[in-house]
Amino acid sequence: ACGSKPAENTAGGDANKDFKACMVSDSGGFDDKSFNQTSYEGFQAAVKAKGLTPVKAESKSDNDYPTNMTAMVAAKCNVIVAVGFKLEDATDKAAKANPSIKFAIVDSAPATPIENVKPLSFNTAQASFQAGYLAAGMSKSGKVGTFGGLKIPPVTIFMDGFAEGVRYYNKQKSKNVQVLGWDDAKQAGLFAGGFEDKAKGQNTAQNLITQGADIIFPVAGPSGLGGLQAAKASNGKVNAIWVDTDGCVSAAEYCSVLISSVKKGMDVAVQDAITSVVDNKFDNKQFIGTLENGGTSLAPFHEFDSKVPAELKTELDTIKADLIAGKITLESKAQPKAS
Amino acid sequence: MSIDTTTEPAQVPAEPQPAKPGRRPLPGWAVQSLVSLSAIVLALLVGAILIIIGDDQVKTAVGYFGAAPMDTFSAAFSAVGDSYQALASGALGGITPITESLTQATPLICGGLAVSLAFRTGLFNIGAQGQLIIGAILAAWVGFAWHLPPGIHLVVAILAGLIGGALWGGVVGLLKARTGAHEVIVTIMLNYVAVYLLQWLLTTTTFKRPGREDPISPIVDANAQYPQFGSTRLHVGFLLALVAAGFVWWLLNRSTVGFELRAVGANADASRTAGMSVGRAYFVAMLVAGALAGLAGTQQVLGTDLPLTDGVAASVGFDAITVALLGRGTPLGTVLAGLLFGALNAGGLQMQLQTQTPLTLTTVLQAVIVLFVAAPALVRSIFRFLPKERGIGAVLAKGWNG
Amino acid sequence: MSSTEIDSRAQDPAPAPAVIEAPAERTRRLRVGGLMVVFALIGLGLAIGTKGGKATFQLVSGDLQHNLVGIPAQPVALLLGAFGLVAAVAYVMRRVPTKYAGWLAAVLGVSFLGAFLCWAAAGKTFPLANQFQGTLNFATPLILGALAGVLCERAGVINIAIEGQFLVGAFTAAVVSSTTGSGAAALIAAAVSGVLMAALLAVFSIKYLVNQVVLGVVLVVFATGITGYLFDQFLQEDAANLNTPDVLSAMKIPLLGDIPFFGPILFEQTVLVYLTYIAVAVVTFVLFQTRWGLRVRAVGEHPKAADTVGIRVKRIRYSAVLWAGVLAGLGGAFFTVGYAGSFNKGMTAGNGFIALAALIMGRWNPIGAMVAALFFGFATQLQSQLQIIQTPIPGELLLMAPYLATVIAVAGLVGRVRAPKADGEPYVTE
Amino acid sequence: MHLELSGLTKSFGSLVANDHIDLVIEPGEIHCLLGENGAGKSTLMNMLYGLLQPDSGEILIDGEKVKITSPSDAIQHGIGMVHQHFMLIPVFTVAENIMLGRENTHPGGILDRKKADALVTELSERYGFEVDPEALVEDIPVGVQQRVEIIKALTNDAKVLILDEPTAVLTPAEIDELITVMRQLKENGTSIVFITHKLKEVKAIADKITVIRRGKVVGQADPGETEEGLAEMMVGRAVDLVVDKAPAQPGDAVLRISGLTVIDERGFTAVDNVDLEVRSGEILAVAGVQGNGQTELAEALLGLTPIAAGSISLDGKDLTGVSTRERLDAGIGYVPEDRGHDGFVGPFSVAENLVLDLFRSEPFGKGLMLHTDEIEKNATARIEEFDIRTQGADQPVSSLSGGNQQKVVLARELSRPLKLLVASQPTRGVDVGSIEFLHTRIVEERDHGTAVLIVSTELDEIAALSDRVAVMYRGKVVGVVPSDTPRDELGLMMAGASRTEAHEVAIENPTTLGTI
Ligand SMILES: Nc1ncnc2c1ncn2[C@@H]1O[C@H](COP(=O)(O)OP(=O)(O)OP(=O)(O)O)[C@@H](O)[C@H]1O
Ligand SMILES: Nc1ncnc2c1ncn2[C@@H]1O[C@H](COP(=O)(O)OP(=O)(O)OP(=O)(O)O)[C@@H](O)[C@H]1O
Ligand SMILES: [Mg+2]
Ligand SMILES: [Mg+2]
Repeated sequence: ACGSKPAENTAGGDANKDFKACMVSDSGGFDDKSFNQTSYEGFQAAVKAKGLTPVKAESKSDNDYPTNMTAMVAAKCNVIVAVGFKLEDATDKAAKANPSIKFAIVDSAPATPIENVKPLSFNTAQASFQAGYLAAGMSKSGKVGTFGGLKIPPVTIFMDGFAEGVRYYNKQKSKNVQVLGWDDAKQAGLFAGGFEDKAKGQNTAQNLITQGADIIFPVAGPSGLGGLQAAKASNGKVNAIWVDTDGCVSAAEYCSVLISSVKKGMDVAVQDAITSVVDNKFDNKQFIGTLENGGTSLAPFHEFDSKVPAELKTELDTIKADLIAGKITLESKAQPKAS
Repeated sequence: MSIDTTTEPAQVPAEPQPAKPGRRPLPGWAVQSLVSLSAIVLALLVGAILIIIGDDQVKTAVGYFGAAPMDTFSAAFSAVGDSYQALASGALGGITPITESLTQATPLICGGLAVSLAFRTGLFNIGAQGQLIIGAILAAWVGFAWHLPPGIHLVVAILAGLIGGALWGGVVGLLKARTGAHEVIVTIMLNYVAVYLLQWLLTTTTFKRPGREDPISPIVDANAQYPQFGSTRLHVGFLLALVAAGFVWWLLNRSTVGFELRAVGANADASRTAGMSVGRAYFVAMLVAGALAGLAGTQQVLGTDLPLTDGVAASVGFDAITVALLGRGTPLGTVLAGLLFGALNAGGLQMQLQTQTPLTLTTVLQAVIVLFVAAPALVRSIFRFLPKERGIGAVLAKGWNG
Repeated sequence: MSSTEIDSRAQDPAPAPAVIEAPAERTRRLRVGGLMVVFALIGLGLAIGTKGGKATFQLVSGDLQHNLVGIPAQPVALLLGAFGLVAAVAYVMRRVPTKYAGWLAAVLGVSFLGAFLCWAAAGKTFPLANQFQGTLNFATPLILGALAGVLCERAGVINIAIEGQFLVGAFTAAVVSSTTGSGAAALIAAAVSGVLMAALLAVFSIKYLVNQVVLGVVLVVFATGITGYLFDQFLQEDAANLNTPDVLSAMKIPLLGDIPFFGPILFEQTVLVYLTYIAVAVVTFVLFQTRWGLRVRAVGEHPKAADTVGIRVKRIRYSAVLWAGVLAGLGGAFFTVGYAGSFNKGMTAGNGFIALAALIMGRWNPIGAMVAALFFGFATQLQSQLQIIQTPIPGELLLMAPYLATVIAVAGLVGRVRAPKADGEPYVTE
Repeated sequence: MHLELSGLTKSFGSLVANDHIDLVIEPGEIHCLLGENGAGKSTLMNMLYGLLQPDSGEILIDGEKVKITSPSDAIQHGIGMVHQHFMLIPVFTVAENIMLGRENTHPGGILDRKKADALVTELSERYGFEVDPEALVEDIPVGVQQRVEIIKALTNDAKVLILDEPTAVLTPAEIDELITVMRQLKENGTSIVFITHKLKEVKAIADKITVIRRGKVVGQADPGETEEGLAEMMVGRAVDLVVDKAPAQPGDAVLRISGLTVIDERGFTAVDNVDLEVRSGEILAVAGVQGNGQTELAEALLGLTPIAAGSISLDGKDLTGVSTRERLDAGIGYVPEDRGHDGFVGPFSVAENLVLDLFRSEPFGKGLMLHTDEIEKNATARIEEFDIRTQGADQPVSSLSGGNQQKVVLARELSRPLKLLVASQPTRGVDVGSIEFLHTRIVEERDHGTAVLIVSTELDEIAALSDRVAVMYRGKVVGVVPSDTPRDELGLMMAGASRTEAHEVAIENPTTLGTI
């Protein structure tokens, strides 16, 4: 490999080079195939678009949050984005101590609003509702399945929406599609017990498949990828719907079994939040990602575009409109409350 | 208090060795310091290689190596230099870094003591993680659900943590004493049970933060928090860790109970013959070890503004094993090893911040340091100038049979 | 009476079997028996609480409409419960010759499980075939890891590093499969990487006399760090080329695969699972029937004795640890190419430590380790299935169940275990 | 084979264990090596067998210089060795132990177990041993284990056979058998190096005797030399082989055992309904072949082994079911049979081991506090009193020689007021000089009015110490006899004969050692 030395790359926009944009992950790390990763993508997009100086800090454990937050403040960041509800305490503390720095926090909202903290929340139950409806419409066996990593609201909100979507489908069509793995009334269901063990996730999905589910909705990060693997291994009998990101992009190897994904628009929200600070338009109003503002959405069907009946697509659009218009209301308690 | 991390494990005292007269130009501890120092140097070399192969600028420069070979080397040098400079400044470069290092070291020391104490009794305590979790659960609960006057609240919360850890450790000792159940299996399994217990509790209204659905507890009352030193994150828990180390030293070397524990650890049959109760020793050792791990748990929830979450134990319980081993099972050694690891953790965060070096590098560094410190013969075969150490470092656990 | 007669008696002072039970034996009987009675009563209690109607069991994985057997849940549960109670009581009362007492425990185990399943599945369908299938899936890497441990520890080298070997094997298999597209190459590479980790274990413990417990723990940390670092720096950036392994495909073995019930479960698997069966058989055979195995066990029990008969102790230990590396590396490969595809950080999620527990629970015996691994796999799979069919048992408790079950089994049934005598002791010669 | 060791030297650190040792072993001779504990006998033989490498000096076989760097070299040169500490693998069968290292195999390295069994059977028949090839070594008595060791050494067709203290665990009859085998081998031209502390055996079989002291050859002796003469050469001073002891003046029974039954872990009756009494001021010796229940009897007395039936009382106080600690506190002193295993904590210092069962009570401890200065003081006194050869009270006991380790154990037990001393094999493997000292101390203890129970397989020891002898066989006490009972008679009782039977047979068939 004897190329020539590349010229110094100064072409990119570095209009705001002395503006420091900073991000702290939670203990899942930026490679969690989930909210850290997606948020980070939005962060990168903002940095690129505005020519900012990026500083990122991954947390290996809960112990690292205060340390990383302090380090960010010390690094003279202009805006600090914290990812995950576990960082809330550290964020609130840093924000109160440093009123000149702007903060944004993903998936959490301080109990009482803080002047310089913008909470970014997402009502993914809405898009999950669509996903449930879609799954019910696509299921041949009349059974769809879901499982989570841990029984925590950021996970169960998806499962709630999904289950409600299926129920709505049954009501509309007088069908009886069953949801395996989650009973939203009892708030009880199937969990892999963590987010790391992919093999366990796969086996968990396999158990749903054995019970007859032909569409799997795994909400378990890397462990959930095992669910996609289980679908892939079924050779077309079973398909899946991914969460957080568009699975056809973030886990492209599984695109062939992905009907769609429930996108949680953390990337856009984070990007917007950072941009607003650069542009001096920051406010501390809680952002709630909804179908309406695109903060959550159903991803394109990609390879399933031709397989999803046009009628179903139309119905999904109607549902979206109804949800936005408030004609359909969701019950999930995990939905973010506007503060 | 200033600490030179690089020489820390040096002062780890050797276990009593049969004194063999002979020409020895250097005292044993000096030889050990040199070996430990060399081990750290070697580990940093290994780390440097990893930094170089992972560095983007180096990767780019290698791409046109033929055109400008020096670029590769200068990129490599600057990558390594920048990283290690960041590491050092993050660990020791001023009051804040040093207090950060000490804060990080605090639970590692207590956890390490929990493992060490069990080791000296012939038990391999893989369960510090679980013991810590239970300790943290109880301490946090007392901390936020009870409301007591200043001082008393903290003491009660600490006691709750100690009791929680002691319970979880004691079960292991009890099962081992009564049924012979191997502590390695039981501690591994109880770690998982503790994690799931914690996850479950965090979904209950008792533990959930009011107004929140997330699995996160309230932060403990101010009354239940360890007082902090000035504006730093360093808290009184650190002093407690040192006190705990002193206590373990006293227990092992100056108390009748410790005499019994050590005897059982070194030769259970002879101890039994001498009228000691081996089962009781196992129970007591695990009870105290659990309490020490529980103390580490209190430091997590009462010390550093952390609420109770499913990640409250971080990986302290497992790092504690490495710390104990690096400290050769002695209290002083454990403290020094804990400080070294704390410094590496704090420095690693800074290194990531400044040079984007992943935190996993710190993990590799820690492993390689322990590996070399444990193999003085290897270090010596690389650095030929090192004098010969008498005897090989103390052997902690001889095997599964105690 | 002649002197020779007396002499021949002196040669064999082995006393006659006792009529009275040894106190230790009695304690054990009461402990195990007590536990058995408790379980029998729980089984009976569940049987009484069983809802009416049928419990349906699916015998062949696949469409849930077919291959079903329905049984009247409560009567069968009651029957099994009563059966278990009889077995437990017979055990406690010493109503069966000691030789067969183990069978009573087995009878109780099976009837308890049967009653439990009737209770859980009353009015529902329980996929029985899938239960065994999942058991095998969970157990496969555990078996390979535990076998690796057996080989090492039988030779006198403690192996706590199984988790580390798993991680490295999983990582290597994923990368090699992604770059070459060959499953065989991936398995070979995983085995080789397992051997490399094993070589670290061997050199540091055998040559540099590092305390083996220290070493094992450190190697796990090292493997976590190194695979994590390489993942961060390379796989993460170029996942498409480096982290898209092909999963091995299942191959049905003719004839064997057609055996009813167990055929499809056991003999429609990937080559890695077949390698696991072979490994159990081969390790058992080699360890107990071959020259090398005899020597391995000898150096693990009493290396000096082996040395005095001319055996190269260190050489045998090296070979055992390195062969063990092959098994552990393959066990790691299961997590990527063997089952779940792409690699992610820390994906072995403590399975190596469970394998370690299985090895100890199985008393350092390949078959025992396999049984322990299957036990754990069974419990894990059962909790997952029960979460789906929804029983009154809270899900959180179910998640803990496999671990609690292991503690109960170890404390109640396994009791004291004895490692190879020289396990963990380096052999030093002048 | 003509074997010559020339100028062999070996040091461990600053200790010169072998100092320019020259030794010639002629074909077909039985060459005895004598020396105190730690004189360097085993070290010398280990160098010959390739387990240790000499610092200097050479080994010549049939005049040719050879290098022996490992046991396999030694085996190839026709050297076989029975080691002082058993080199058997307890969990292996006899056949497995014997085939280990020279396994017959089918193709593919699969063990040919039939051949191994046949070999064991053949050899045991040739030498008149009876050994079951399928038995697990840990299940067979020590005497039989020793035979397995010997068979192991013989299977190599060794030209030189080294026997390092093989008789420590054998009965007189078994020793006799071994002597016969040695003679048989000698006739076939095998040379034998024989190490033992028992002078009677030396006199019975040696062709040549070499005495080693402190790592140097101090001279050769003639088999005709008296035992006292040999002992003096070994120790370097006159040794009293007979303990001067006044007749016992027994008082009341201190220890009462009745109906004691112990079932071992394998479910066998180890101690079978034993009744015994030991009175204050007397020494009762329990004689018997190892593995006939003495160990379990002693352990049951201390509460280390649970008993299935019977009762134990000390001074009228019932001790049945009481913990070991309470028994020790009640005034029992205990010297266990296997000192390394049960007697001391190897890594602990001499000082700590000297208070291993005393550290809880004053002056060494009070409540939780340990008084280390008192422990040091005690150590200084005991080291002085018992002449323990150590570099200091903080030296780990594991680095002391066997005789000195034994002194530590005995010093500890005798340093507190006792009602009963139970001592198992108090002088096993200990040299004559130390034996003399240890015996004297035990007799002194008796004279202070302590009841003493000695378990020993050593008839010399029993003769020297005991006031009465109880002989055990298969867990039963076959008889309690006076201490002057002839050794052949005791030997027969140890093989299960009743006293009268033994008396008759002993007169008809005297053994080699019995007549010396
Ligand atoms: N491996 C070793 N390391 C250090 N010193 C040793 C070692 N082996 C033996 N010695 C020392 O060498 C000396 C000779 O020991 P050796 O075993 O040869 O004695 P021995 O004559 O066989 O004694 P015994 O009659 O007790 O068997 C002793 O002082 C012993 O402490
Ligand atoms: N590492 C060591 N350092 C110092 N001395 C040692 C060491 N290893 C062994 N020895 C000494 O070597 C001698 C010979 O060892 P060996 O195992 O033969 O014991 P021994 O004295 O013969 O004991 P016994 O009488 O119980 O058979 C012992 O005296 C022991 O104390
Ligand atoms: Mg010797
Ligand atoms: Mg000896």
